[in-house]
Amino acid sequence: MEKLIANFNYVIVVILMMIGLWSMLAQKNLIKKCIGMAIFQTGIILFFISIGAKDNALIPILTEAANHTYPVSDVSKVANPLTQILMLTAIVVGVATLGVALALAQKIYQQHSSFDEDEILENERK
Amino acid sequence: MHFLGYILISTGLVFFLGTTIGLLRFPDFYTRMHAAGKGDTLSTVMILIGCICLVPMSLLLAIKILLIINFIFIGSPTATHAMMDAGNKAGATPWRKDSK
Amino acid sequence: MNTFITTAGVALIGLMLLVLIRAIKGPTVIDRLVAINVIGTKSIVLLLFAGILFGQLEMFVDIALGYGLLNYIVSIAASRYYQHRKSLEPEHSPGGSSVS
Amino acid sequence: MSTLPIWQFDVLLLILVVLFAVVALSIRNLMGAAVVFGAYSFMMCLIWAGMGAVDVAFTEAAVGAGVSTVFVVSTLYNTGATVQPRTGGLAFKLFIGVVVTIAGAFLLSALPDFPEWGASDSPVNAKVAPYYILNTIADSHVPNVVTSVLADYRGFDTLLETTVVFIACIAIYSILRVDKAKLEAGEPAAAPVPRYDPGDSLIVRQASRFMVPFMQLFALYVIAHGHYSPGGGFQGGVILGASLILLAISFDLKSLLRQWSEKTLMLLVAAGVFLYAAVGLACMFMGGNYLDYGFLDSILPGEQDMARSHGILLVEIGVGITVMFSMIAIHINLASNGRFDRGL
Amino acid sequence: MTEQLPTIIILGPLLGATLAAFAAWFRPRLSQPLVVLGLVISSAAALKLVFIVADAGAQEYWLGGWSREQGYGVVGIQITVDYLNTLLLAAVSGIALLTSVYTRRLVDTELAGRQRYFYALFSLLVTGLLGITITGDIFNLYVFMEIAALSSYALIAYGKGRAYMAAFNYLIMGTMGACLYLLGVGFIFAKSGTLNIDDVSASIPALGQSQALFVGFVLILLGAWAKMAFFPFHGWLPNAYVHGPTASTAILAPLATKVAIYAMLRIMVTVYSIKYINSSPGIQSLALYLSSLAIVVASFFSLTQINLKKLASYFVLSEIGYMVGGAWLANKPGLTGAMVHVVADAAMTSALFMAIGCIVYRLGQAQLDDLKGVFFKMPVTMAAFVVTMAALIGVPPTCGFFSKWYLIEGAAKADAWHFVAALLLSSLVKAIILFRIVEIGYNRVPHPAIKGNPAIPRNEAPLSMLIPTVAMTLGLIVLGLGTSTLVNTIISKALPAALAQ
Repeated sequence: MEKLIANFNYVIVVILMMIGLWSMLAQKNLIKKCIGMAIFQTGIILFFISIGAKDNALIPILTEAANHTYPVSDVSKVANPLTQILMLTAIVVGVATLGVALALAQKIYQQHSSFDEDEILENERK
Repeated sequence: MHFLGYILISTGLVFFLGTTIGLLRFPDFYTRMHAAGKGDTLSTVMILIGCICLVPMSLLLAIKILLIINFIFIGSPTATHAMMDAGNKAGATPWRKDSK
Repeated sequence: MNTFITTAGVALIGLMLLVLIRAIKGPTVIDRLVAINVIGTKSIVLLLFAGILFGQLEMFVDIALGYGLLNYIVSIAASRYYQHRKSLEPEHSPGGSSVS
Repeated sequence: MSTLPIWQFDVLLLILVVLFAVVALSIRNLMGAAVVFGAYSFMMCLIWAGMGAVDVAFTEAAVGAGVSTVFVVSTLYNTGATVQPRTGGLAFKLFIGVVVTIAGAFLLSALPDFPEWGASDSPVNAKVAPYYILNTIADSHVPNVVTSVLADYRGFDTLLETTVVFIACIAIYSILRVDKAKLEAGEPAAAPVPRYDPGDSLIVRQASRFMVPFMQLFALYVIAHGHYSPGGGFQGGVILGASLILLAISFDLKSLLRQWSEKTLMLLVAAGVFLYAAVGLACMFMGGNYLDYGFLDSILPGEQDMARSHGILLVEIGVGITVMFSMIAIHINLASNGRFDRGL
Repeated sequence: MTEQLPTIIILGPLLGATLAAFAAWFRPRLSQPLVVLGLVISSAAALKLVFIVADAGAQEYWLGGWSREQGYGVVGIQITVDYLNTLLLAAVSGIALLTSVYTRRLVDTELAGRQRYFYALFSLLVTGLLGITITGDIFNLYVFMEIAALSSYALIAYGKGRAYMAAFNYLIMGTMGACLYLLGVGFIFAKSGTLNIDDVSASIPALGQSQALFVGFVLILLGAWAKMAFFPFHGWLPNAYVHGPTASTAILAPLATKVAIYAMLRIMVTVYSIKYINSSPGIQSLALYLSSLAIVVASFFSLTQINLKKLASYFVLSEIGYMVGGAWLANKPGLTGAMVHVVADAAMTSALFMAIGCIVYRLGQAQLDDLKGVFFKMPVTMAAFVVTMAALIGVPPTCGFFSKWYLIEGAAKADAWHFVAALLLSSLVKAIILFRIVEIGYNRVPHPAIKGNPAIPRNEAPLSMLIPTVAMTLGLIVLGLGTSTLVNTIISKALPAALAQ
């Protein structure tokens, strides 16, 4: 139980992942699927940022104003930059995917006048 | 100076409390908009000025925060106007005393 | 000072939770939009609080500035939708009024 | 328990975020879902900032919350779909729910195995990452560690990330763009686009006209100052793009397209990627490995470390160009359903 | 210059794509030659590297010059060409080169007026696939995966009509796969603290029995399975390949799934290890049963199809079962078979889809009933088609036979008799289908050589399509004859030493 509280972020990650995955698979509405996809992605981003977080650390910009000296004397006082880079990439990839998904959704709506997956599949079977 | 900061931030929070109550309790869209538009802008600006007073900072930083305040002062009422207009055009019905 | 800022921040988040109730309840989208706009503006304040707590306010001001600008764009875009589309279906009960 | 001062916010914000996610998915009106989803991203941005990930917060605010919400709204605008009808299939939803719960339980089973949240001696924080913090100044003279890792140590990732944006742009273009012949032959739009009423937005126009120059100035500052403060090519590029998107929204698409023709936009999107790749090639011709900016010291001012710093600036500009024009082109495509005439 | 070769493999198609995107606005006809040029450079580099690797072992390349630092591990991004991926690199770039030549006529007719960015997207897809194969960094692999995925969504969506929905489903499944993969990478990263494949694999044994690593492994596996359309996640593939334009499927079908399988192999063999797989027998037998099931189900469905393209996409599904099963046998012949089959199947599928493309180009559609007399109309194409089918069935001098032999040997060794049965069943089904097509295409019409019967005019596909098809088909036989050389000089060295008995 203590572990659960200390790793609260991971629990939230799992919850967000479940929400996202569920709506990607179970929701019938294409826009909702897209939103679920984005939630899934942010869940993963939360995971990465959480594993790179440090107690009492300052942001990874080494300015003199924050009493950083060159070279940095105590690495544990600066937040982890590596996970942040990875997630910058993931965010941008996420928005690119979202854009393409929305473009496809527009085209589908143009054909079927609906965002509902069942209705679209029924239309296509005809 | 610090004292002023504390007072401004606290007042801002009180105004935000008013906004929240207004948003929750007012009966229709237009009145809620009224609460949100005014209270929100004022409380944000007050808290930001409070931050300037509270934290020792360089001039450039103060100017940046003033820039934010400037944007909020222009942007927030414009957004409020746009939303109000949108609500009006989209046909949100105003509350009357005799409607339930 | 940090204690005060932390308290103020927690209070702010608490009030945001209350505003979220309006976003959940609706009843129309435009009501949600108002609530979300308020939450967005308050997030700027929270960002500055985070900056004060980290002791590196100058780094967070930039984000807050960008944040405010994009919040404005989102509000304008969403209200443009209704200005042009001119339809505002209340979602739960088709015949229901927009009064909560 | 942690002593991180921001800890108190973190739990509250995380709960708020989950609430937003649930609300965004349960609102039946799609516009409402889109708007709440935007707020969800803004909350996420606060969480990143709280954990000290300022650059991620900035990107999330600009890309995740700002631009992608506008994309969703313009898709809805073009289709006119608002209310999602209630559909059945409860059994299927329950089945997926069970599957997802099992997956979640499986993920949680790994929880005791993780290093504690915020521990500075966990493998992630102790193995490779300290190198960047200790050596960024000596290697490339960039105080913002994120920028130096982004554009230098892991510059290849960033090149590919820019390529992803480029691909998204041309993919959306080729999916949506209706060619002129078909437009004249009268291919129907996804939904009848309402007539634009120019008289209805004087206030919005004036306010936007006032704000756009500031936005652009700020964005250029973000790109140029990315070495010393949060920001860089992505964030600056998105804000530059967003400023023009704001123009397009508050005026109309035509006035934007008069300044930036379709051809110019699409060429510039490719130009940014090309600039990035070409900087890498230049390093190769100078005798180094691909993207080894240190070898540019004979053509850029300064010693190796300064050459790296300038190389980073060059590639950030490339990233900025691609991202800015991709965002505009994607918005125009999505907002006008590929017709490039009028839209949100 | 040879030390720069690994990066040139990637840069060829990447720069080709950007140049093609420029050319699309000035000289649209120039897009394709630019892409071909990029691919020529890339495949020349890949071919040269095959020889270098066979002689001198793995070639490492450090992007940005950031290599291993004392006490920290690898700080930059590494790309590696070693025994495991060098053949696939050559195969991917070579097939992409032939396909880029092959698709020109198809694009002009099928996508008339919309082809502006086709070749740019084509080239970017190849960039992504080559990148997945060459990279030595698990996060970089994710980015390449998304590059390949995004461009393939667009390529499928060129098909219009039902292709949009197929592409959307593909996008949802693909993103889910990529996200699961990324989450798995996160789990590994949290425990090992590094992203470099060599460093990760060096640190895994020290971590011992770790639940997080196991969950990460399963997540990566699920992600790769979703990407490669393995059995429970296969729903998107047939629709996408049938409704997508022929020009796009000609490049997607042979390469996209194979590269995902390579990614799985890389994670299994290099990052984790065969020992790790052997120590988790539950998941191993599950994977084996699933692959047998995949083969059986796909074979069954392919029997009921009347559309040639759909038939071929079910073949792709069953071949995926071969490779996943072979990899999960986790013994020497099984893994050898899987590795050979990845290359062989890329070539076979490519030849198959090229032949189908030729038929579609001339006949306009690909229903089985429309194939009447096709053997007389397009004898060369159909000869290529029959050879390809023979390879898929596993008839001796072609490459399909040898890889299948290794797979069966491995399965027998691991006592996975259900897998042997599934393999034989699938060969049988393919033989049945081949005879059916021959029956329709050859026997249903009166033989034109006999006097009195109406003559059927020869109507071959244009040479720009026929030559790549024939070249690829001959390649199948050459590959088959060279299998033992390849296995001895390259593939057997890719296997961990622990396996060599």
